[in-house]
Amino acid sequence: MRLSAVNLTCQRGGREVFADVSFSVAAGELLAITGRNGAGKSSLLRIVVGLIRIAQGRLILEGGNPELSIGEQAHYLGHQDALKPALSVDENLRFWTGFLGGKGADAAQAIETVGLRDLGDLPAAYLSAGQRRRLSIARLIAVKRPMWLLDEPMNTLDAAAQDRLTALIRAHLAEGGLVLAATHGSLGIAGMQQLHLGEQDR
Amino acid sequence: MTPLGALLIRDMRISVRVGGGALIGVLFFLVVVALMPFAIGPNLLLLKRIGPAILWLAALLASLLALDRLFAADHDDGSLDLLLMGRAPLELVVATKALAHWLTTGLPLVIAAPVIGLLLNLDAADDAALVLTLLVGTPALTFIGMVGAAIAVALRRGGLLLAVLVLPLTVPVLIFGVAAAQSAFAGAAPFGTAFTILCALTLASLVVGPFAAAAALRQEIE
Amino acid sequence: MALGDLANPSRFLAFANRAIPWLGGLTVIVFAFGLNQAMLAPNDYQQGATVKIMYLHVPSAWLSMMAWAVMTVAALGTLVWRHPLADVAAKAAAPIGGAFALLCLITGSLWGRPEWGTYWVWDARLTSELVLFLLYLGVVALWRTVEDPARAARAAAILTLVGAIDLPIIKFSVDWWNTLHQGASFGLEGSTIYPTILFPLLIMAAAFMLLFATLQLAAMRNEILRRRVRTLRLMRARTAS
Amino acid sequence: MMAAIDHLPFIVGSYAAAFVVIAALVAWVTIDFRAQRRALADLEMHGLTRRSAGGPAQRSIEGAKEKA
Repeated sequence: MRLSAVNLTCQRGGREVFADVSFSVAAGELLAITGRNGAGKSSLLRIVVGLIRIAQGRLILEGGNPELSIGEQAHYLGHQDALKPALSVDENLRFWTGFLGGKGADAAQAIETVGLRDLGDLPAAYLSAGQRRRLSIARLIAVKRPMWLLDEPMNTLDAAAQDRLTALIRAHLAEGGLVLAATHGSLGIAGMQQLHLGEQDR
Repeated sequence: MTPLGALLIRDMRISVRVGGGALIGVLFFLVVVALMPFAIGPNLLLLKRIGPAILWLAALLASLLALDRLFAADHDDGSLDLLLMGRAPLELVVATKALAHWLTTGLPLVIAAPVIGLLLNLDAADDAALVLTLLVGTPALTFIGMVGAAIAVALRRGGLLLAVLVLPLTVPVLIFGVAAAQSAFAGAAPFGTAFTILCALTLASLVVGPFAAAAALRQEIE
Repeated sequence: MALGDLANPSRFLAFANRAIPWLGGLTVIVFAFGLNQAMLAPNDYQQGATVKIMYLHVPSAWLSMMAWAVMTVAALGTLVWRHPLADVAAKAAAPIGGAFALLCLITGSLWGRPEWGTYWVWDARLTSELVLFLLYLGVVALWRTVEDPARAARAAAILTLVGAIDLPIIKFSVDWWNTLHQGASFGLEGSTIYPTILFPLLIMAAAFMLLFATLQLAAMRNEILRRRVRTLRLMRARTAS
Repeated sequence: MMAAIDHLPFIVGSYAAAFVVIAALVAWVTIDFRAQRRALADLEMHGLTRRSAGGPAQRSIEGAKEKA
């Protein structure tokens, strides 16, 4: 599996966010997208999953399921956690697992992996920001999808949870997954590709 | 569990939990109907004559005012992005959300209508006709209103805009819903004709609504 | 923060645990006596046997108003003294008061049906009761909409106080509106109340009062427990890694 | 006497309605009480395994503090 972008240009509200961005990521590889605020890191991820229309350029996925769009084969972890405060931790994850086509047993396993098993019956409203983030990460494990698109995944996580996420990303890569991550800091993963957005001449 | 089944259960669950507002629509319906006689006067014959019209107007307002959070809530917490990325067609996703909304907001109105009809001196036959028209007509209101909810999804004053956008579109439903409900006792127009047209309007909205709403969401999400 | 305030919910819980069975038992006994008296009471010469509905209708009406009074006092407790028990009392009273208002409306229309030939006329008293019922539903809806109990309590307290000021005005307006439209001047209180009818009525009123007290205590106990559950759950989420 | 028979359904209906409303209130209070007690027992179980220090008395005071 290989995901490539050729001369992608993104426009939002008539303003050009970035232009002529190209990259190529193969199975088992991680692409770290860096750049200052507003350089278009989030926009690039949203273009890839199909939430923003491509202004110019192309996205090519080789070796995926040709009947599905890229977004349908990818997990997107955005800034927001997509959790409903009125539902319990279990109910939240079970819903996304069911909606994204996974099995209930995997949801239970995923809750365990992110260390929220004890809180399963609590409403999501009671969780701290870090706990909410972990619950949202559990979605990535509960349903298998080959591509992970992570927007500042380490935000709000404490050191232990960051280590755990790094391990999860490593495991995903080892299984032949493919990761695109917008990030400020290091993800602690060796051999990652880097894509720097904006002001490349400076 | 199928993706759409999971979505239906989740949406219904949220609306009956604290902060969900499943019953606020019925409460609004009741308050509006109860206020009418203060403006019109307590003349029972008059109330009986215009009762179906009052109940239909109240049901229209109640089902539309509750709609503004239909997509906005999912937009605000990022759920909408993921709903758009699911493998289920977006048209079916929005139709499922509208169905869940109707089951928790529209159906209670239909169930409450005969009791509230008592306040306006409707008798059993009027009540039956009214319930039937509401049962058939309120899904049309939800599915037409859903388009407005999708268009106003990212706007701050979405609720008001929704009403302004959608109320004119509901004119045909209101005309034939009230006509069918009133013809049951006034004999103005045959019940069958108006009721058949009402059914046709509902079927049309069930088809058009999801496509329009899905298209609007795809535009708005950017 | 006074020590008494801290201990109060716990002490109240102990008191409620002991009081509820006794109050419940007493309620049943007084109800049995009241119902017995009501059945034995003579019929009204004008209204016939339907006057027996009065033994339910009038106490429900009294209680529906009393519950708002309880909520008003509790609202002052919430806003002025910030007493947690006041929040609890206000929240517990709303659905109970609403239920009694509903009962008053149901019995009122069943009583009116033989007189008026229809279940509902926009009679001044019934209409005021209907508005009161709607206000109760609004308060209950407000409690159900705000998750944080302290915030919900303050919002509900303000609504309750405004309602308490507005209720007499509503009553006055509805009376005025009703006399303006000459049509519906029936009124349920046609006959003078004789002692033979008054005595069972007072017993039934006492029974309803006891019922309210029991339900109120039990609902407050539930609410205290519910808040404790909430607090413990929040703590659990906080202490978990 | 004729009147009494005529209106009997309304009288019976009123008393039945009163019974239903009161029964519903009692059921609500009872079921809610059971649910809250079960939730508390659940939490005690969790709490005792993790924080053996604070007994029930300690917790109830914290509960009150949260409310105040």
